[in-house]
Amino acid sequence: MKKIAKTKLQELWQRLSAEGALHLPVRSDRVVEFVRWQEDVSADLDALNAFLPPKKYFYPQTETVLKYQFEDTLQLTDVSSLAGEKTILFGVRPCDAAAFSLMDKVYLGEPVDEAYRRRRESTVVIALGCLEPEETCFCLAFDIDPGKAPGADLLAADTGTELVFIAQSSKGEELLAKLNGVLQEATSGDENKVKDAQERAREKYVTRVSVHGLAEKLDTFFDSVYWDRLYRRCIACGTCTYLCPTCHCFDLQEYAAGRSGERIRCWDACMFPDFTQMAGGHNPRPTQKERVRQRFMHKLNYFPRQHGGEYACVGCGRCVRQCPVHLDILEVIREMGGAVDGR
Amino acid sequence: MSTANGKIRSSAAEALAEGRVTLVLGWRKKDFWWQSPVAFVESAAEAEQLTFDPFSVYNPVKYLLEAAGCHEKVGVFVKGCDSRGINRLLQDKRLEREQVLIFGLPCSGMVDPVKIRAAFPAPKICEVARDGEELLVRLSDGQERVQTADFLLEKCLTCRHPNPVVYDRLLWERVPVRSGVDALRFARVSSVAQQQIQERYAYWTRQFSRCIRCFACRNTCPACNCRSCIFDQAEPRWLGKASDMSDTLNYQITRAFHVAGRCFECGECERICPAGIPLQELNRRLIMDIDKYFGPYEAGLAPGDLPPLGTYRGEDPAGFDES
Amino acid sequence: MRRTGVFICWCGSNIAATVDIDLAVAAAKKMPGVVFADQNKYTCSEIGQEMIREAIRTHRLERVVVAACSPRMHENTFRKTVAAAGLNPYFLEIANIREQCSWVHKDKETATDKAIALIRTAVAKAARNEALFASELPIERRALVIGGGIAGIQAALDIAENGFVVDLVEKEPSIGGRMAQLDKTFPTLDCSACILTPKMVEVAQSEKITIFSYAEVEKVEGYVGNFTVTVRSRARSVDMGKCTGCGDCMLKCPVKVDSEFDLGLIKRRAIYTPFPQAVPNKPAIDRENCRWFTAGKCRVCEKVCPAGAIDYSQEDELRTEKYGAIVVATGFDPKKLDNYGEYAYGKHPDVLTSLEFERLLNASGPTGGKILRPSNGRPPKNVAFIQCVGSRDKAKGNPYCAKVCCMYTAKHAILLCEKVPGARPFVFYIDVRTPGKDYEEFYNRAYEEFGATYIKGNVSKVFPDGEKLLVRSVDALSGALVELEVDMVVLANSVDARAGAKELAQKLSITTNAYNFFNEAHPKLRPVETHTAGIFLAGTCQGPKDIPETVAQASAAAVKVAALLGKDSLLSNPTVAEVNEKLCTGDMSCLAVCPYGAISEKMLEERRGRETVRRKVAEVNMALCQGCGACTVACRPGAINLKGFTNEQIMAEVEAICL
Amino acid sequence: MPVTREGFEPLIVAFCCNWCSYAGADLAGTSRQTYPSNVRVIRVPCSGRVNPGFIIRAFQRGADGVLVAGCHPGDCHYHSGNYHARRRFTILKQMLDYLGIEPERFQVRWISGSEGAKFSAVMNELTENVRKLGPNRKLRDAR
Repeated sequence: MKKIAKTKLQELWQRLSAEGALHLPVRSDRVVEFVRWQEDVSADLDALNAFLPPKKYFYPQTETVLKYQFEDTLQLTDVSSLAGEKTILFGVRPCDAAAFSLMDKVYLGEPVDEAYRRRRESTVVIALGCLEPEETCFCLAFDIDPGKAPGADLLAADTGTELVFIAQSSKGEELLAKLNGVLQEATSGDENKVKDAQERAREKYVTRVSVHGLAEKLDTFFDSVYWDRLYRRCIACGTCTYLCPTCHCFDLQEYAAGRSGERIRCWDACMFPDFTQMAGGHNPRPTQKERVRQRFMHKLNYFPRQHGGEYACVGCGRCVRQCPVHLDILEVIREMGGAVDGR
Repeated sequence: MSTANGKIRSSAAEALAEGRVTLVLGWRKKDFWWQSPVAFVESAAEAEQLTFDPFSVYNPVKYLLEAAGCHEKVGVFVKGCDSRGINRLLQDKRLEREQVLIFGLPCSGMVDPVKIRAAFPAPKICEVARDGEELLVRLSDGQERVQTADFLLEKCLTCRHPNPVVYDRLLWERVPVRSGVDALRFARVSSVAQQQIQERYAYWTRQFSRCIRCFACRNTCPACNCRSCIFDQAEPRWLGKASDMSDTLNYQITRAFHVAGRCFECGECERICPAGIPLQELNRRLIMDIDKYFGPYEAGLAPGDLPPLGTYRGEDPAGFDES
Repeated sequence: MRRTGVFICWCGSNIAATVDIDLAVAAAKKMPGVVFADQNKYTCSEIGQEMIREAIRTHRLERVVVAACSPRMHENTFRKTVAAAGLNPYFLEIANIREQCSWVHKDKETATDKAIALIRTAVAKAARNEALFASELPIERRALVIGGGIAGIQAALDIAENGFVVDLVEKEPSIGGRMAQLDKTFPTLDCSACILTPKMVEVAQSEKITIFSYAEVEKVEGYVGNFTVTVRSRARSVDMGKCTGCGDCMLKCPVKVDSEFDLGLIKRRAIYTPFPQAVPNKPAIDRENCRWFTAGKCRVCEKVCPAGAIDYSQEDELRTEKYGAIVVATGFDPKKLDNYGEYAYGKHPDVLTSLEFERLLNASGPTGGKILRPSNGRPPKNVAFIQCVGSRDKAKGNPYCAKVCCMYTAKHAILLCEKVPGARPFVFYIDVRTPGKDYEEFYNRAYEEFGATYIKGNVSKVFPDGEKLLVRSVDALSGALVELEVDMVVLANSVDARAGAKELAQKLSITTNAYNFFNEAHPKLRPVETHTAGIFLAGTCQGPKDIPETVAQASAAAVKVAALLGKDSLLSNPTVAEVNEKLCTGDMSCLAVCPYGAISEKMLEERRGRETVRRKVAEVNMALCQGCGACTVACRPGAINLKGFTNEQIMAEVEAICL
Repeated sequence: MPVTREGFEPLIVAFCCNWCSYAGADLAGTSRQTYPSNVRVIRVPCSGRVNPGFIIRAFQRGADGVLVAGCHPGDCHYHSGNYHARRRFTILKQMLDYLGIEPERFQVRWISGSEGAKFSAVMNELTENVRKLGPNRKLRDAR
């Protein structure tokens, strides 16, 4: 366990960036987003939700998966084996860190996605514990402790004036060991401060909804008339899915240029009408109703059914805040009978 | 605002009870103080949930595209900006005037939750309500009064038509146009336009670098009312799915071009953009050019005429070297 | 992928000297879809074409790309070639590697590179070419001629001569037009009426021609071979069936108004024929001036009419008829001189326009053919003729030359000298323009034989000076100030397009130039056609011209009409717009930009779930569509496409050309 | 791409209307009015047929300059296609400029069928101007 005064963070960034490409949350224009650190950039450690979740580092919005060329014969280049630059991701919030574990279930389960695995393994995730919740935070509903991030390689706990670093994996320990010159040894007093901060944070956070037994309840919810009314407000944009740290659907596109080309994988959203559009013209989800239902059923029923009961939601609240028409998962969970406290 | 709510509830209830309409589009309150999404009200009883508060900002007009197909006649509450959206749909032949019963709501501006949050600790805010010229901010530990004008959405500060331009009934007195609107309207555009070309490029690519192609800007826009958008078509693929700057520029240029002369400045594209891209600046730049080259034109005012890019004059000047 | 064959032409050395053909053939063989590529010295030769046909058969080619000269040169040739081998002619694409490559580039390496790119582009487009079929359209074997002047008369006679039925619509109560107002014609000085009236009579007597006088075109719909035209015949208040044309009514009518035909130099009655030789020679009541219609009393004409032909209750009659072709021959208006106060026109009675002077010359004109000063009824001695009044005048008139003034002024000078012994014509001119058979000679006669004085110079002002008129000018050749005392001034006022030409153009969907003269389809090669198929032009409605030119153009238009009406059917251009109803929003942006009125709304019924719903979509009339493609860009969702130049094809070309 | 010898050789894509500008390009050929081989022509029926999407795609795929050429105003074979084009491209060009994309890369010219010399002159001028600007990297896709 080591620590650093918040006033000395520039030194830390300097040091970390020597160990790999350092990315951290930065405020620019109207939003906070994860960007690569440079000399003149200062991190925003107050904002909870970066506009895009850090899933983009393992699962980029657009990536080339294959290159091909026809000369006399077809030549293929598998570019996934090239993925994975040494990266340090600082400031990942516990909810987003928890989302990595969910994403791992998809991309590191069989068949393993090679590019994802390489990126995941070459990245050190430094989580940053939360102190004060945003009004839209509901991580507690999914048993995510706002002060802890067990899946991260390192946890940076905010004790007010200092950040205390706790290694949680061998990758984390390795990195921590390299930061000796910059970080100070933490004391047992610091350990207590961390515990206190985590406790206080936990008290400030509200669960908002309960998802207990929700997946089971939804087994028979597919044909509910609830969906007939819910979807009407949806404008079929991709805000909720693209901003969601756990949404992970993609589309494969060919980019042909004469006798050569690339195959590209890019994010896709189940809210888009063409998401399930088939070449022959048939669309198994013909209206927005089916699409909206798919999104919530996937998060709250299909995913937990496939992955040991874990919901595909971490309560980050991005969709609650950003959905242009306020059609958010809080409302859906509550309507399905999962309410404990609204405000 | 309670009298306003009374008026909209009774108007909606009456129209539904009398069978003049079978659906009314308005707004209702949701969990958070800043959430007033569009409500679909189908009975007089449901009309009780309707509300018009400082956050009833979303334009309900876009929903008419589908609603008008399923209902004989739809009631709709519109602010000034929303009402121009109705004219947009009328001009685009996407709606017939007799398909809608329009309740006009003169609007002195909607409130920006971001500005409220900047002034008050968000978790403590319980309600923000209008009280004359002031906003009453009710907090978990007390309440405060602030000047509404300081907390308005940016788009409302440049609104030239706060009063509905098309309606069957106006629910209350007209409100004055904010002073200084015309000076503000193109201020952001002009400041960018005055930069050097490389700076402009840097500025826009920085903005667009955040575009995640969620299409919220398109989908919320009443001017984007095609049955099938070209961006969604596979052959030819007008827009690559890859999210790189080239295709993001392609998307943004084409989107702006398709609403050129048709954008009625509701500013919803910019307001709801999750990436905070100043889209209204681009739209307004096109409006400036249309005014300059083809004569002053405001969309969404006269549904009977042709939009500027649907017509021409022989003596039009060209925005390029015609030699 | 389509099995594509590429045929690269040397065009002798025209291409082969600049483009490395072997390299291009090798490159073509590697292009997507290409299964055959070869070269030929002259692909357009029979040997070259046979190579294509043979390759189509042996290599089962589905698309053919010919890399050779411009498609404007041989596209049709090769379309026929591929069609002869059983392919749809529109499966052919041309790569223009001569006009747009070998002839404009010198460096062989880069030219070859570009030729390959152009071939690649054509191959990419061809892969997306679809079979297109021309459809057959029926033809209505009846022609409409709008305007009954010499142009309309000649066109109607020639069309009738070819055996087709013609309706001739004339705005005035009689046909005859401007030529009927003229006294003599240059350069032969034969009497205008003497050569015109027989033709007018011939029209009246033709079994094939129906005259609709006092009538105007109200509405035009349809397309080549199938126009539907509504003509409004104005209420004449005279029953044409009963009227014998005796003229008693015109003698007794108490109302006198300025005669349009005689330009107000004399009066006519409210019931009138424009001139004695009118065809039809039956009067019309000018209701705006008739006492019965304006004051509710009189009815003198009714009382005196021996045939009982007066019918005050007549109403305008609308008649709708189908036509296969239309000739527009609506003529011109002499320029109004409101802007030319400096010439004292309207201020002094002895300042006349040339057409007014023409009426003075005419035996049936106001003076019985004597040239007399309107001010005092005495013959003038010195007469100034001012040229280019409102012509070649960018400042306040027409920038163009009115073409006929120099010649008719020479005529006026000659006739003045002939009719008024001792009279002296003075002609103020900018340039004297006399191109035309016997024209220069005629002009020479004016000053050599008749002593007309030609002064090069603009007249700055005409001052009334007691009984006389003072003309002030500068002799541009000597620089000397000229001040001339004359008895009469004749202004050669310019030729304007007929009032209402713009509105008629809109009805007909034809275009006008900036001065409202109708546009021909091509100034050189399609001088009598308009851009709208089936509508032709004759005479001065297209631009200033003299009588021989007018008659020649009228006959030309008639031949075009006859050629069209003589066909069994028309083949439509298959490269027309097409609506993808699935994508169509129905906002009709396409309709707004269509110059041909080829797009209309259509209600579509379609199943949505269990319901049948109706929605509006656009529909293209293939016969009206000319294939410009403006609609395809106006259509935001890309629902309307242009066959032969589809979005898919052009996008493929763009991508291939940039490789 | 055209063969690069020394320095940068721009690629110019020219959309030419069939009736005027394509004929003008042919006439340039017939009268041997040379211009750089950097220019490649796509034939369209009318300047009013040119979708801004085609222009953007050309830039995306590597064009360094794009020209739309049509009949002179008033001379459109289809009455009004070039008038619509003029409005559309006025807007497009201003927008490119506003976004910081060199507007000089996109040109609209009116070239009649009798203006072979003009076609050639415009192509020489455009190629030279774009060569000076350097390669289009702003709209070009990275692939």
